Amino acid sequence: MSPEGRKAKKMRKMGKKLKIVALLLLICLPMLMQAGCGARELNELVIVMGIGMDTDTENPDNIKLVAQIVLPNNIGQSSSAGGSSGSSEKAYCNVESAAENTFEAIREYTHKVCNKLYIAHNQVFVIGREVAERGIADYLDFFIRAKETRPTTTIVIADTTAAEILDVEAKMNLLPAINVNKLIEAQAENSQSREINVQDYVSTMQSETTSFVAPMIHILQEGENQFLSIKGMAVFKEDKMTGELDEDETRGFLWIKGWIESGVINITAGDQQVATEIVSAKTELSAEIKDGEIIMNIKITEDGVIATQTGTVNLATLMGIGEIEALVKEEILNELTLALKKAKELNADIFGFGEVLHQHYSKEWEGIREDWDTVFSKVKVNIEIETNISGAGIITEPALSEE
Amino acid sequence: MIIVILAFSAMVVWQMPKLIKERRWRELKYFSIFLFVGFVLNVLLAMGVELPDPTKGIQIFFDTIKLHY
Amino acid sequence: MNGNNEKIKPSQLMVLFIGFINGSVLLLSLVDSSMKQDTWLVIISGYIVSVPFILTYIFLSKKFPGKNLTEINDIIFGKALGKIISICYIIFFILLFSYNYRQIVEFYSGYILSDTPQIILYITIALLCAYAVKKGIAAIAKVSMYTVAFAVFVVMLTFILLIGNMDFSNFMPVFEATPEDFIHSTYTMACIPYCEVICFLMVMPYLSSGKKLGRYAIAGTGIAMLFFLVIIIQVTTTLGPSSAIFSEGSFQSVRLIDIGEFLTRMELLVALGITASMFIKISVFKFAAVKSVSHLLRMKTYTPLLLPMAAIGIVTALIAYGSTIENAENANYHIVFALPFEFIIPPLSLLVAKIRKLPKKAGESVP
Amino acid sequence: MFGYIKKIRRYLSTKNQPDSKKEPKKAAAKLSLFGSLDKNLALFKEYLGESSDVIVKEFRLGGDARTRGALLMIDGLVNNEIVDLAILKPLMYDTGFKLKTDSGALDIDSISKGFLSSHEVNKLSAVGEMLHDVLSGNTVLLVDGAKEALSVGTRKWEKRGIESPQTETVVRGPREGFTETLRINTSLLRRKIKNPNLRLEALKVGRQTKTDVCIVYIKDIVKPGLVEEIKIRMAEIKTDSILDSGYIEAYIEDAPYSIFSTVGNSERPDTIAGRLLEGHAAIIVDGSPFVLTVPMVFIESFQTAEDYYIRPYYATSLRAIRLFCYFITILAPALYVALTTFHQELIPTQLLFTMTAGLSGVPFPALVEALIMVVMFDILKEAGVRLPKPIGSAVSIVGALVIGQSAVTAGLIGPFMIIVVSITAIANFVVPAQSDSISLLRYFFLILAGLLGGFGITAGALFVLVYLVSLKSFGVQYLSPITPLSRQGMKDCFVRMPLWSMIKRPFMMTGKNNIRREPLDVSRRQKGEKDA
Repeated sequence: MSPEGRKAKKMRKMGKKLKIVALLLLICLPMLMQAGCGARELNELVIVMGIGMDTDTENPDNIKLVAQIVLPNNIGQSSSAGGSSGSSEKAYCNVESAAENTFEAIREYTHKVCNKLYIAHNQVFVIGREVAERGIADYLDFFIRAKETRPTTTIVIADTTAAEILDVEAKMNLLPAINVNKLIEAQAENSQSREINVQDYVSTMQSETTSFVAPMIHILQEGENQFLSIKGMAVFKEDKMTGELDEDETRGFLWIKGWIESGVINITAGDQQVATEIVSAKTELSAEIKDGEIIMNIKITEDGVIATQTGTVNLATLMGIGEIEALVKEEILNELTLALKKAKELNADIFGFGEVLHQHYSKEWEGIREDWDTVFSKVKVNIEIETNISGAGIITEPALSEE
Repeated sequence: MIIVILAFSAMVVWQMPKLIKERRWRELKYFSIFLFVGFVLNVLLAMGVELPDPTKGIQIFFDTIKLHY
Repeated sequence: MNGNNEKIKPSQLMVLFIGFINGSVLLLSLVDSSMKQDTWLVIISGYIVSVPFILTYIFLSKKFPGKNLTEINDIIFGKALGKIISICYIIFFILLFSYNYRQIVEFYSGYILSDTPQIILYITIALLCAYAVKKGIAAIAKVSMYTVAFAVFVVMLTFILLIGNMDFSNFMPVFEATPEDFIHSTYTMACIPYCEVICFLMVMPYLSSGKKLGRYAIAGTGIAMLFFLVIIIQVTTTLGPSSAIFSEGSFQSVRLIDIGEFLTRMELLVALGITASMFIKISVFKFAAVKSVSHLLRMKTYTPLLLPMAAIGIVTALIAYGSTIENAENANYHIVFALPFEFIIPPLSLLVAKIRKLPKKAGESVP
Repeated sequence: MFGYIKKIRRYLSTKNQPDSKKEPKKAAAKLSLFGSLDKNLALFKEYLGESSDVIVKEFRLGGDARTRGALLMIDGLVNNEIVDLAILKPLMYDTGFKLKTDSGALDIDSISKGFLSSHEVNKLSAVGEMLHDVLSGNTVLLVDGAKEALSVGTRKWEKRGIESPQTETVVRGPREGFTETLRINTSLLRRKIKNPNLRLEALKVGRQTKTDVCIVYIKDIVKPGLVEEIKIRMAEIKTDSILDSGYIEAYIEDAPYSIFSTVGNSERPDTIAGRLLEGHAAIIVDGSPFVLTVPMVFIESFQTAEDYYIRPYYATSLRAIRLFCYFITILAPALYVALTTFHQELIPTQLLFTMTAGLSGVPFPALVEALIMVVMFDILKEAGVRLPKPIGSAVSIVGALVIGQSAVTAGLIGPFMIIVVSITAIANFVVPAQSDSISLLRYFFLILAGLLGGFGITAGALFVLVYLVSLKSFGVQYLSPITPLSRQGMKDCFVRMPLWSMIKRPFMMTGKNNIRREPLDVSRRQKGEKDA
């Protein structure tokens, strides 16, 4: 066969082979498509924005899940209608289901909703008070294990039941779940509470001594409309809620943990009231064991700015500043002592002293670890605070001044 | 099951004619042996037959000589 | 068209080393669960333990230039024994590359495409690697340059984004693990990522020049170790003590990135990086397995064997290693199984080569 | 299955018998002329047939107007003034020249030397050459009694003037483009590179069309062994017709089955000159303004001529945009499908709501929706190109607007899909050199994304990468400056370093002297004059 002939034959041969393989592929393709490779269409998704956990009223040992499901079409209308509260269509609907454990409850939803819940976009876990008191570990376990939950979803403890929290209409954002989330993030401004997410929960649960702390959320009833407000923290022993910190105690707790970002400290200098704003704060926590006794030294450096002052005497003078700094130091000190007293009262190491000890004195730590509860109450704390005021706004003396 | 048959027939169509034309008998022989072994195993697997697990074999072997952690 | 006997330069071999070792990033969580915050120590000690063994591999290949593993076995241990050892190596390679099939498919079906039928993932990976091996080791070496670049980009990006969440006190109770645990983990680390480089003995004949080979090999493994260090630092600092309970630490820590509303969910990028590096690892293993089989059966080219080997690989992956839970526990057996291949036979063959003062100038195999 | 086995058995048993091929009509090339003019004319009539544009002009020549002569030419290919003035006039009117030498034989040389005033005259003996000359625009002079003929260069036909090239328009830089005539193209190159080393080697390809093909290279800069390789591959071309450089490309390229072209082409003389100076060789085909350059590297399709005329920072940003657009136009639809069907958690929450709201009415799954839109885009693109200019642009605008908008309102396609496809459409035209491989890759990735999501895209990308890495074009690796990582090459790859810093030629092209510029000492200028 002359060279062209053989080449032509090879071409035909190759062409034929390609045809056969193409034929086979064609048969495989629909097979693969039809085999349904885990593709889920966007409009089939049941997007869950917030999950609330309450005790089931009928039989108490069940768990009642409240899932806040987004109705995407209504988002279009109600937002364009200026978010007027009068719009009939709400952009979400809360669906409840009760069962033995969380996973069964989640699957229970398929009776009520057309598809499996999609919890990848879940913003917040709201846990009712009774569930918190009964212990949250076994309820959160499913969510930690599921691959869809984001580790950055926040955990909030409702002072009443989660269902009510998730029902409060929000003026600003359309969905209550997002509203709760944004509220917690805003807490950084006045440091009365702190955003705690699933990752924090998992890592605190890992260490035997530190006890878990989560922000509390309350409903304020003003006239006919309700508001959500985040104040104070709930303290957990193992995974059961044992106590609450109010604002000042929370502030003290945040000082020790070094989580203060900004906030207000008001003091009275003589007859004048002064409010200073915390610009930045740094905490160093270190532990020592001196002849068998555990001493935690906390060193806090804080710089602030004079936000406002009453009266006419200008305090933004050199001498005035010194006085204010002393008073601020005193105020921080009493916040700290409040927090430490409450922690000792609840016998819960919310500050992570155990961890600090573990890190520096790992050998002695073996001995202390078992009876940490008793040891914690005997822990001595010495506190060292250094404050400085670095400014007083754009005016050098109050408008109504004496001269 | 059908995927297995389809996949293996695609393999045959793709490789076999080339080997025959270039008269590489040795490669063709071993190709068909390995292909047959793969085919049989796959078919058994597709039919859900519980095949012996090689790692279990290794484990038992190492257990007997007590060398594992 | 199939330039699959193209030569590769030692610098390309180094990049291939990095790409190859980088592929076993998923195994870090194996060590992490037992060592918690001292994992970074184990990585370094694992590297130190593995360096002498890697040097023995290089020295072995330098002593017999241009010969791959099966040939070396034949020369040193004679025809009969050499054949048996080569067959054991082949089984070892097949088990390894199906173990890696298993790894990547478990990773995907566990984390991302959770309800895709696994057989489709297996088929795609098998075809992809078969195609890469058909194109020859030179093509894999060149592709590894791109995968390493992509992996570097991904690791750097996630590290920078996670600096906010890092709190370095998580390293603190240093060296808390029991010595016995420490040795066990170092051995696992040395055995799985580092000393799997034994399969490169099959790649040596494709090297264009042997000079500075030892230095390149050690540098390659060193850079891969740095990779692991960066990843482990990121994991231990962000996840703290909880890194032990997560089945895949490096992946979990990436999910913590939450900067602004936009840069929040990067884990697909990391998954793609991991897939690319594992692709390199699996194709090199497949190359080693197929090359040694074809060499043993004295076939001219190894291309026809590729697809059947892929099929056998899938089957072994499916039937072996039981379920995922068993998989983790199985690793202990896997290390012991790999012991002879990576740690006993190469030094032994060197010893025997010295005793019998091989290679004769003619380099012919002495029965 | 049985047919198959029978075929194999028959294949194995047949021996290779050479099938004889009927010997074609005796090749005209070897025939030589007869003595008498009438026989010669009859011979030509037999070959050229009665086509209307063949002119045979008989006249009497010589002072005593006794010997008969004939002119053979093709009307339209010939410059009539030259024929009349330079050939007919001297032969017919200038008397007083001796036609016959003293030995009585007819002296053709005296005519060519003495009387024909045109510079391009050569003596032909074989009929084949004469035929070729007549067909390519020369005039052949036959004299009664002479065994040879004279062919006079009188080519002149309507040519397209030199215009600015349509495909590679440039903001700054020369605006002349190649035309269909080979000689003009070679002259354009000669004007650009006035260097004796610029060599042109002519070839004739194609049994029927006999197209002139010219290989251009610079002697000591071209990659060693490249020109010989081209010649070997050219010799293998045994086809009837070569109508455009695309034919040649199909025959000489390295990977006939690949979707990536391994032979570069351009319409701009300055691009071709630039590549010649970098060690490439160019192939100019008569009748096609597209000149091929060989070997081609992948990064070449991202380098435009303009990159080298504008300042480096802007050029680098342009190149970055081109690379970015290349990936966008291939991966955008695939990523959209992968994100919406497999990895919904990667979509930011707010965007997810608007997307789901937009998609609420759409009946198709994302993959089918994407396929429809991509096919629609290809249809519009093809319609826009094929229709004459004024209508073409109208069609594409109407298509995009009306179809896009109504598809959304009718709820067939989600609004986001329209955005994704329009981005893909725009990005598609940023890298014109790769436009053929782009549209194929787009479908490839789209289907993979539809089946396996992110994993599918990675597998596809690795597959293409392995293929590209092992592709070679005339001995040079296709992903050249990156794969064998040459520091020199990297200066002009992702980043376009300033001209004066690119001292060496890309090393993969030339072995020997690859210094192309003296380094410029910029430091003195940056510090400013000492004394000022």
